[in-house]
Amino acid sequence: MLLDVALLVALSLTLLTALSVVVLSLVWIERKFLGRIQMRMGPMHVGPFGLLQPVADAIKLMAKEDLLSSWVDRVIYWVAPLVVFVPVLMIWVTIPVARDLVIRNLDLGLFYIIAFSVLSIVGLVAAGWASSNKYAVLGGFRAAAQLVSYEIPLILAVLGVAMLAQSMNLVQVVNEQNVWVYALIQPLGLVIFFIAGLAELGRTPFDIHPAESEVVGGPFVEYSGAHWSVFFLAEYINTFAIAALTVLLYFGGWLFPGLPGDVPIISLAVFLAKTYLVILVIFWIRGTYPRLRIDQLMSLGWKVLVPLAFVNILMTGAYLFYGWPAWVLSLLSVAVLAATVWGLSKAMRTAPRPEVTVRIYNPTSEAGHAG
Amino acid sequence: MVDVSVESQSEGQLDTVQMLVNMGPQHPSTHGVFRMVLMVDGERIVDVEPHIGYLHRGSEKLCEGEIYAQIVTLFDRLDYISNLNNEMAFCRAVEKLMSLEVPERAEYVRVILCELNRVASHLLFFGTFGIDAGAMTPIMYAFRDREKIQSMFEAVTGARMMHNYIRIGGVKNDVPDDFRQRMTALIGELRQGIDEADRLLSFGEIFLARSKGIGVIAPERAIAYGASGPTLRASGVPMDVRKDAPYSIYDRFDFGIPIGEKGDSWDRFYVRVEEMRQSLSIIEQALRDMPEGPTITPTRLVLRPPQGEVYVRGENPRGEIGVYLVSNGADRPYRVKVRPPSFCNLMAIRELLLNTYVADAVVILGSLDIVLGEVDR
Amino acid sequence: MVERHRPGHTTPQAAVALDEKGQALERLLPDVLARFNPELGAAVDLVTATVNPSDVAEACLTLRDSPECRFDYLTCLCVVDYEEHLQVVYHLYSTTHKHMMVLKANVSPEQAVVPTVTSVWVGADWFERESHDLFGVTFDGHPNLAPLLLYEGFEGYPGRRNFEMPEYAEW
Amino acid sequence: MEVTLGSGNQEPRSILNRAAPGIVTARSEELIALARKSSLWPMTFGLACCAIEMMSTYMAHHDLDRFGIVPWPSARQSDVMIVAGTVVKKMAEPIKILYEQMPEPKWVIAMGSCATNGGPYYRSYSVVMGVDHIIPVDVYVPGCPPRPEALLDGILKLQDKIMQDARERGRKA
Repeated sequence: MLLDVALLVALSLTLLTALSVVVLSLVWIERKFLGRIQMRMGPMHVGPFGLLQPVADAIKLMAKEDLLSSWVDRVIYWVAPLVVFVPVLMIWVTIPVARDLVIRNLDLGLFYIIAFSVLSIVGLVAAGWASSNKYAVLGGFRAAAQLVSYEIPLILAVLGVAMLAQSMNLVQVVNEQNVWVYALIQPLGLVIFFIAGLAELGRTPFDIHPAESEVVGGPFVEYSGAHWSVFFLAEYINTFAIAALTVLLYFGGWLFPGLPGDVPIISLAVFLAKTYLVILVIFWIRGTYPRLRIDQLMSLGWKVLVPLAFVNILMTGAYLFYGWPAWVLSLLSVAVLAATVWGLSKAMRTAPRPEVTVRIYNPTSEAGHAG
Repeated sequence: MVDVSVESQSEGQLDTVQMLVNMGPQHPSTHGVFRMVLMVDGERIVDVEPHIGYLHRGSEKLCEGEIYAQIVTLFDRLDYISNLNNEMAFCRAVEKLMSLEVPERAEYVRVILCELNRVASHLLFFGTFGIDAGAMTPIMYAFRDREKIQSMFEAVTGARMMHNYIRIGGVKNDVPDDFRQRMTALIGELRQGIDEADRLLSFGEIFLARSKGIGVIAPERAIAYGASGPTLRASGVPMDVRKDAPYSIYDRFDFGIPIGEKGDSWDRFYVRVEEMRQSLSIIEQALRDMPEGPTITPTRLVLRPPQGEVYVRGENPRGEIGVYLVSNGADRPYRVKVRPPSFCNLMAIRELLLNTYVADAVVILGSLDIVLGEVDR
Repeated sequence: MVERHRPGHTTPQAAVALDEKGQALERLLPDVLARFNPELGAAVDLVTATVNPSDVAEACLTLRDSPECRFDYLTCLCVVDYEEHLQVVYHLYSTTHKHMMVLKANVSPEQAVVPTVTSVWVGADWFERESHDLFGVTFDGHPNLAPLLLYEGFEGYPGRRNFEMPEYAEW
Repeated sequence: MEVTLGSGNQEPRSILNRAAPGIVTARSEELIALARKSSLWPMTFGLACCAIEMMSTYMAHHDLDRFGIVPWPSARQSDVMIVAGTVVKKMAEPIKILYEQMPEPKWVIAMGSCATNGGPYYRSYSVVMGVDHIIPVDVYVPGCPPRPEALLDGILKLQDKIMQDARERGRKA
C-alpha cells in the first residue's frame, strides 16, 4: 500500500518534470520556429542558441510578484489556475509514449482523456469571472462557448477511431495501426480532430479567448507571476497532449516501418519525433493565419465539423458493417473532405476571386484598367 | 465618464445586462492612445463613445511661437508616419503666401520622397492591420521593406523619421550621387516585397471573412463626415487632391487612384496596397524625368511672409491634409491650423462600430489607419 | 507672443491669384448668399465670404444645397483669435464642382456664440468641440460640447492669443 | 545617508519569498537577476512617434526577441514599461495606473526626448515635462526619436543595471 503510494508520487513527479522539460522545449522551439517564419533569429543571447531562454523566463516568472487586485474573488481566483492545470496533467496518466511506457494503461483511456480535458474549461471561466476584469469576463465566456462547442466534433472524431480500433485503450489503438495508420484510412477524422484540437487549445486561427489584440489575453489578463505561468504551462502541455493524441490516434504512435515497436528507447524517439512534427505544424499555422471571429468559429464548429464528424462515424460504421477493404473508406473520406472544402470555399468566399479587388481610376489615361 | 446607463432588459426568460468596456488608452490595438468606451451586449456593440486628446500636445499653439523654419520640425511630428508629406504641406503654404518659386529638381525630389513616404506609411498600416486581424507575420514582412525605405531616407535626409528635409523654397540638400541607382534597386525590392506580403495576407479566406463586409460606410456618409484619402476612396469616391487640384508636379505623372466598391474594411485595406504600387510607378516616372539643377531657392533664415492667409491642400497617406496659415507680416505665424485627415476619418468610428462585434471593432479601427499624433495634434 | 516688426517696415499684403473657378465663385456668391449680406474677399487663391455669426448655419445650408455651389464637404473648421474679435473660419469644398471657398464669421471674444453646423455636415462635430475646447467658442445647438482634447478641469482657452504659455515647469 | 534602491528593484512578494522567506540569499539573488535581465517583457504600449521606432526594434531587422524580449499586452505580465513618446497631462493618470498595475520588480525606460524632458514640446501647455514627474525612470534613451540601435543600447544598459543592483544588494546582505 505504502509502496503503491510512493510509486504513484514518484511517477507523478517524474511526469511533472518530464512535462516541464517538454514545455520548456516547446517554448524554445516555438520562438525559434516563429523566428524562422518571420525572417528573424529568435532568442539567441541567453545560453547557446538561446536554449536557456525558457529557463530564464520560468525563473523570472517564479520570482515575480503575484498581484492580487482588491476586487477579485480570492478563492476562485487562486483555485482557477489549478482547475485548468490539474486536468491537463491528469490526462497524461494514460497517454502512452511507448508500448510499455505509460503510467496506467486504462481500457477506457480515450474516454478518460475526453472526460478530463473538458474540466479545464471550468477553470478558464472561473478565472475570467473571478478576475473582475471585463476583458477577462469576455475572454472567459468566449472560452466557454468555444471549448464546449468544439468538444463535440473532437469526441465524435475520437469515436471514429475507437470504432476502427474496436477499443478505447490507446495502446490497443496504436497496435491496430501496425499495417495502415488511421490517417490513411480515415483522413476526414484526422482533419476534424486536428481542427477541433486546435480550437480546444485556443491556438491560431482559433485563439479567440486569449486574443491579444481584442481582449488582451482574455481570462489571464489579471494574473501575474507564478499563477500566470501555471496557465502558460497548462496551455503548452495541452498543445503537447493534442499533438501526442494526433500521433497516437492517426499516425501510429511509436510505430515506424522497419523499426522495432517494443524497444522503449526507439519507440520513445519515434513517438517524440512524430509529436514534435505535429507541433511544428501547429506553430506553422500560428505564424501564417489571422484569427477567426467568434461567430465564424461557432458556425464552423456546428455547421461544418459536427455534421462532418457524424458523416465520418456513419462511413466508418458502414465500413465495419459491410467489411469493405480499407481503401474504400479512405476514398470515401477523401471525397467527402474534398466536397466540403469545395463547398466551403464556395460559401465562404464573399465574391469570386477576380472581383475581390479594387478598381484603379485614372481620369487622364483612357479607361481605368482593373487592378 | 459616459452617460450611457447600464440597463437590464428581459427578453423572454433571460435577463441580459449590457456591459461597459473601456478600450484604451492603453490597448494593444488602439494604435496609440485612442480610447473608446464600448457598451456591449454580449459580444455585440450597442454604443460607442470615442475619447481622444491623450496625445494633445498643443502643436498649433506652439507654431505661433516659432519662426517659420522651425515649424517644419513640429509638422514632422504631427503625423509621425508621413513626416515628409506634412513638411511638404507646410512649406507649400509658406511658399504660396510668399509667391516663392521652387526649383524644378527640388519638386522632383519632394515628390519622390513623399511617394516613398506614402509607401512606408501604408506598409506600416499593412502590418498593423494584420496584427489587428490576428496574423503576426505580415508585420514582419512589412517592416522588412519599411526598414529599407528608412535606410534610403537616412541616406538622403540624414534621419530615419524626423527628417526636416523639405525646407521653405526647396529641399535641404541635393540627393546623393548614386540616388538613381539605389532608388531603382529599392523600387524593385519593394515591388517584390509588397507582392510577397500581399500573397501572404490579402486573399486568405480567413482574412477575407474577417474584413469583408465589416465596417461599411456609404459614400454620402463618408463625404458628410469629411473623410478623405483611402477611407473615402474605398467607398467609391474618386477624390484625390493629387488629381483634383494637382499641386507640385503631380499633373506630370500618369498614375491611377485605386477605388474600392463596397467601402468595407477590406476595401480600405486593399486600396492602400494598390496605392503603394501606384506610388512606386510615380517614383519611377519622376526618377526618369528628374532634371539637374539647384535644389533650393535661397531665402533668409528668418522669413517674414506678407500679411494674409492661405490654405493649401495636400494628399497625405491618410487623406487630405490642409494647412491654414495666417500671417501678420511678422517672423512668426499668427495662426496655424492643420486639417488632420485621420481626425476626420476617425469621426465616423461611432457609426462604423454600431452593431458589430468586439472583434470587428479592432479590425474597423485598424482599417481607418489613424495616427493619434495628428488626431490630437 | 511678442511681435518683432522691424522699425520702419510696412508689411506687404499677400498677392491674390484667383483661378477661373475662384473667379466664377466670386461672381456667384453674392447671389447665392444675398440673404446674408456677405462681405467678399480673397485669401490668396480662395474666395472668402464673411457673414453674421447668427446666419452661419443657414448660410452653410444654402451653400451646401444650392445647385451651383454644392459645398457638400466641410474640409476644415477653425477659429482665429484676432484679439478684438474671434473669427470662425469654414473651408468648404464641393466634391461635384471641385471648387473651394472660405466662409467666415466674426464673434466677440466675450460673447462667442455661433450656431452649430453639425446638422449640415456631420463632420463638423469634433471640429466644433475642438474649437470650443481651445477657443471657448460656443456652438449653439451642438449635441455634446464636452472637452475633446483637453482634460477635465483645464483652465482657460489655450488657443487664444492672451493665453499665457508656461515656461518650462515642473509638473 | 542611506542609499535607497529604485522602486524597480524592491524585494518582490513572489511565491519564492512567500514559500520560503529568507532562503533567497545573495547568490540566488544574482541568479534570479540573471533570469530577470534575460527575460524582460515590455508592455505593448506606444504613445507617439517613438512608438514607431520601438516597433521597428521589435521587428525582423532588429529583433528584440534575440535578447528574450517579447512585448506582452497586459501590464500584469510585463516587467518593463517603455514610455515611447510624449506624455501629456491627460495621459499622466493612465500611465500612473499602468505602472501601478505592473508586478514588482518593474523597470521603466523613457524613450525619446519627450518622455525624458518634454522634448520639442517643452513650452506646451499640455505636455508633462518628462515621464519622471509621474513614475520613476531607470534608463533614459535620448533621441527624437531614438534609433532602434539606441533603444537596444538602452535595454542593454537596463540589463547591466539589473545585474549591478543585485550584486550590490548581495554585498550589503
